[in-house]
Amino acid sequence: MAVDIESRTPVEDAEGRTVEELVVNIGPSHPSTHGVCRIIAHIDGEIVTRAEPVIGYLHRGIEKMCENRTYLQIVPLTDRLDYVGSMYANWAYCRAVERLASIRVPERAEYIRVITCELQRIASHMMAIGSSGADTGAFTMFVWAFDVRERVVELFEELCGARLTYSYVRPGGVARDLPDGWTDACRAVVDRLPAKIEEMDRLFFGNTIARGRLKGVGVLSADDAVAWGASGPTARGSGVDWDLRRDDPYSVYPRFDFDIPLGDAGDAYDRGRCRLWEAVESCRIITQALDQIEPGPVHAEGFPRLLAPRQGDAYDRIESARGTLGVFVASDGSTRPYRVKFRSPAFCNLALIGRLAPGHTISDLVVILGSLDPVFGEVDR
Amino acid sequence: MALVDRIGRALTGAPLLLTSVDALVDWSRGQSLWAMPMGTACCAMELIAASFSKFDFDRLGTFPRPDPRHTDVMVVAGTVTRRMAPAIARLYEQMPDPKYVVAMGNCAVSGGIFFYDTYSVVRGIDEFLPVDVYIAGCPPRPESLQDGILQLRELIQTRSIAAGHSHPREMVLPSAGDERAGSVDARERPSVPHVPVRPTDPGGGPE
Amino acid sequence: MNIEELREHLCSRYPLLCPLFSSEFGDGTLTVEPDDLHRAAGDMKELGFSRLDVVTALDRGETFELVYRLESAEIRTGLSLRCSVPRDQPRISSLFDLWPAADWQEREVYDLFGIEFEGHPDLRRILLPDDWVGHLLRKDYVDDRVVKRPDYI
Amino acid sequence: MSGAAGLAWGVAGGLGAGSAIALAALFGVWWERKVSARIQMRFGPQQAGPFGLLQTLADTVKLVLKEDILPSRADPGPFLRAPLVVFVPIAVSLLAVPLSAGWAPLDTSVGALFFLAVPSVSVLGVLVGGWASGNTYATIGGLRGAAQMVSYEVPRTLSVLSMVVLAGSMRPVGMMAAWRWWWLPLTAVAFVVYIVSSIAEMNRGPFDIPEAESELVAGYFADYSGIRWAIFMMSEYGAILAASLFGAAVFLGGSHGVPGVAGFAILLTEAIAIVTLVMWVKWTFPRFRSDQLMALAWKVLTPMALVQLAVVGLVAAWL
Repeated sequence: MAVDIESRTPVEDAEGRTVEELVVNIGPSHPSTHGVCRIIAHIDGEIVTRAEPVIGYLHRGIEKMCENRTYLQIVPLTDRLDYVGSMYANWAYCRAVERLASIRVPERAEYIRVITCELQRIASHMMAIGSSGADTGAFTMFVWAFDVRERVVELFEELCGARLTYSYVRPGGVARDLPDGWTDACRAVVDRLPAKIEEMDRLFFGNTIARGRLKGVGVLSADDAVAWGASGPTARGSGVDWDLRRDDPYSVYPRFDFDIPLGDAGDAYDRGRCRLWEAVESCRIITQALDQIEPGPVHAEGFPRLLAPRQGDAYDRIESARGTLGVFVASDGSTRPYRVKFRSPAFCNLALIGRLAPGHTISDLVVILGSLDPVFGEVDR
Repeated sequence: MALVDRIGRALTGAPLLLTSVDALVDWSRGQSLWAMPMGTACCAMELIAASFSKFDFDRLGTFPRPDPRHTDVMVVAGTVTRRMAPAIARLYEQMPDPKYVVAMGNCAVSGGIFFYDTYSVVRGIDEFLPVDVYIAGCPPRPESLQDGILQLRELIQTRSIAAGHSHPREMVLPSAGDERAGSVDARERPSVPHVPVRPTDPGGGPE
Repeated sequence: MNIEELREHLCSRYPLLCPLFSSEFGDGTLTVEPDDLHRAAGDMKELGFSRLDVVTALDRGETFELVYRLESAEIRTGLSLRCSVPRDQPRISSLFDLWPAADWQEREVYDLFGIEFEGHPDLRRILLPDDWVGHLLRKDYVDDRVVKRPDYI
Repeated sequence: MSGAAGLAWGVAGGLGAGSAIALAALFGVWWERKVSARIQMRFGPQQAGPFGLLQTLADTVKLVLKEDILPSRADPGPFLRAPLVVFVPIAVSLLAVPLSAGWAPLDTSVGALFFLAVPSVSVLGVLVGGWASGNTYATIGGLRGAAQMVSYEVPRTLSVLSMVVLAGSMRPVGMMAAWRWWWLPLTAVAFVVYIVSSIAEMNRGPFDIPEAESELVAGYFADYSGIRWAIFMMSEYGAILAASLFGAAVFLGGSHGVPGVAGFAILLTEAIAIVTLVMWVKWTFPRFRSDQLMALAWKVLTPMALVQLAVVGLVAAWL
C-alpha cells in the first residue's frame, strides 16, 4: 500500500492477446507480511503468476556494527536479530565465540541454555502458528497462541528482567543463575502446555476451513528444501529428517529423549503442525532438563573481562525455531571481532517464496509467507 | 459553528454551546484512538501483546487496524531504516486528520541501540514525522504503551477546537503528588470528559 | 563423522584435494584457487554435502576471502570451502547451478562486498536499495552519515 | 394508500430504518467488541461509560469529524456515492421485516421477495466503490464482493422459499402468523442455509473475503475514511440486523402471536441471539478462499436448500 509502482503492465496471454496483468504491491507495511517485507505479486485474476520478494527494509547493519563492538557488547545486538527468539541468536553467537576462544562452559549453564532455548522455541512457534492463523482470518487462534507465549515470556521476565531482548546467554555461560522458585514455575507452565496445545490443534488445525486453506498450499518437495537451503520446520514439514539437536548434537542435547516431528506433504498445513508438535517435544525436553539439572557454577571460571581470542575464525550453529542459525566469527586477535556473519534461517527460507507462490491465489500467498515464518530482524539483519 | 458560537457569546458572554460540543468532541477523540500498528521490528511484538488478552488495549477503546485510512494514531514500533522511512511517511499521509504519532521504543525515539556505527537507521522518527508521545524502552512494556496512549488522550483532551480555547501543548506527567501516579487500575481513572481549565492567555480570548 | 574420518574419506575419493584440507577449531577447511572453486564444490556435492549453508566473505586487504560452508546430512559434519579473490578484480563463478540456495546468499555477498558471481541468474542488490553507492562491509567503506561510537573500551 | 400519504410514510419509514440501523450499529459494534473480547480472554471496552457502552458513540463522533479523504486516483463521482448505494437498499429492506405480530412497516404481499431482492442492489455499491478507489486492493475486494454476493443470493432465496411454500404466503406478516412449532425441526436445514448465506451476503467472517483484513488490508473500503467508512460499517451492521430480524420472524416464529411492544421484544430477543451466533462464528472460524467460497455456495448450500424445498413441498402437498 505504501510504495507506488506501475500497477498495470501489458503481457501476452496464452492465446497471444495482449492483456493487462495486475501488479499488486504487498508491503512493506501490510498486516500479513510479519514485519517489513514487500512482495510484488503479478496476478492473473486471483492467481499469482510471479511473486518477487523485496527485502532489506529492516537492514540495520548489525554485522557492520559488530566490527566496532567488543565481544561482550555484541550480545545485545544479537537479541535484536531474531526478536521472536532472541535466546537463539544469543546462544549461537556465544557458541561461536566460545569455540574461537576455547572456553569451556559449565554444565549447569548448558542446562539452563537448553531450558531457556526450548522455552524460546515454544514462544516462537506459538507466534508463528498464531500469526499464520491470523493470516487465514482466525484471529482468535492468534490471541490464544499469544496467550501461551505470554506465559513463557513471564518466565523469561522473572529470569532476566526483559520480556523480549534478554541478553541472557553470554560468552562463557549465562548472565545469572535461576532465581528461587523459577524451576517450579517453569515446571507448572510446561506441564499445562500440552493440553493447551492440543486445544489449539482442535481449534485451528482440526477446523475444516483451516484445513482447506492450508492443505496443498505452498507444497515444497524434500529435494527442493535441501537444495534451497531450507531448514527447521520449513524443511521438516517436507519430510527432511534433519535436526541439529539430534543429528549434530551440541550442548547437552544427547542426554534427552525427544522426537522430531516430520511432515510428509510439505504444505503449509504440515509446516504448521510440525511447529505445534515441536512445542510439545520442547516441553518434554524441558521436563527432562529440569530433572537432570545439578547445582553448580553458571559461568566459566577465570573469564577475562575483555575477551581477545587468538587469530582465526570459527563457525557454529544451533537449531533455532526457524532452522539452522549459524554464526561465523573471525578474529584478528584484537578485542573486537574482525567480521561477524549471521547465517539466518529465515533469510534462506524466505528465498523460497518466489518458488512456492506461483499458481496459488493471492489469499494463499499470505498463507505461504506465514508458513515460512520469517522474522525480518533476522532476514535483513 | 461560528454563528452558533456568536449567538451563545452574545447571550452569555462565553462560547457556551461550542464549549459543550468541544468537550464532547475532545472526549470522543481521546476515547477512540484507533491505532495504525506500524510495527517494523522488535517493538512490534510488544505492540501485539498490548492488544491481546493479558493487556487488552480494547479496554481503552484502542484497537489496531491495518488500514491507515481508518486510524487515528500511528504507533511506530521499532527501528526505522532509511529505506523504510518514505513508506512510513506515505502511510502517515494516508491517515485522515486529526492524526497523531506515537514513537514506541528507543529506536523510534532516537535510534536507540542503532544510533552509532550504522549507516541505514533513521535516528528518531521525529526527523520526518511530528511525534506526539515518546515512549522509551527497548522494547517498552505493553503497559508503557498503554500509558503512552493515555497520555496522548490527555493531550488531545487539553487541546480544543473552540476559539480562544487552545491550550499549550504540554504533557501532563504523573508526579508523586498526582492522584494518577500510583493508580494501577485503569478503571479508577475518570471517564467523564475532562473540560480543561483555560490557562491565562495574554493573547486575549473572550472572558 | 569427525574431522579425521572426513579427511580420510575425502582423500580416498579425491586425492588431489587432500593437501588443501586443513582443520582449525574443529572445523574442516578446504582452501582452493578461485578457478577450481566450482569443480571442487561439485566434487564436494558428490561426496555428500547436499546443503550449502552459508556464503560469506571477509575483507583481507588485498584480497577477499570467500567462505562457503557446506553441510551434509549423510556425513553429519560441516566443511568450509575457502578461496581468495583479488580486490581489484573480485569475480568468482557462481554456485547457483549446484545449490540454488546460493541465490540470495550470493546476492548478499555481492551487495555487501561487491564480489561478482559469474553465472548468477539475477545478481542485484538485496539488502540495500539498488541505488546505494559502495559496498559496506568492505573495511574501506566510509559513510559520512555514520556517527562513530565513542571509544569507551 | 394515496400518493402523498404513501410518500410521507415512505420518508418516515426510511428515516426510521436509517436511525434503526444507526442504533443497531452503535449497539452492535459494542456487542461485537464485548463478544469477541470474551472469546479472546479479554474484557473489551471498559472505560467509556458503564461497561464501555459509550465507546461506540465516541467512535462515531470521532469518525464523523474525521477528514474525508478523496484519493487523487479515485473517480470522484462513484467514489463519493458508493457508500450510500450500499446503505440505502439495506435500510429499505429493513422496512419489510415484520416487527410484531400482524405489523410490518411495509406490509406488502411480496414482502419476502422485497426483502431478498432489494439489498442485492448494494452489490453495485461494493463493486463501484472498490473500483472507483483506484486502488488494487479495493478493486480486487470489490470484484470478490460482487461475485460472492450474487452467488449467495441463490441459496438464500431458496431457503426462504421453503418457508414461503410452508406458509403459503409471501407476506412476512402472514408467514410469521402461520408459523407452527413443528416447522422448526422440519426447516432446520433451511435455517442453517439461511444463516450461512446471510453471513456471506453481508461479507462477514468467515466469508469476509472482500475485505479480508490479512490479504487486502480492508478490501473494497480500503480507501474510505471518516464518515463514508462509517456508513459502510453501519450498512454491515444494518445487514446483520435485517437478516437476524427477518430470520427470527420467518424461521423462528418471531413474536409468536404477541402483538405490540411485547411481541417486538420477543422478536428482538431472538434476533439478538442470532446476531450473537453470527459474531461467535466470525470470531471462531478462519476465512474461506474465494474458490472454496463459491464451491460452498454452489456445491453444498444450493443442493441443501433444494432438497429442503423438495421435502417442504411434499409436506405442504400432504397437509
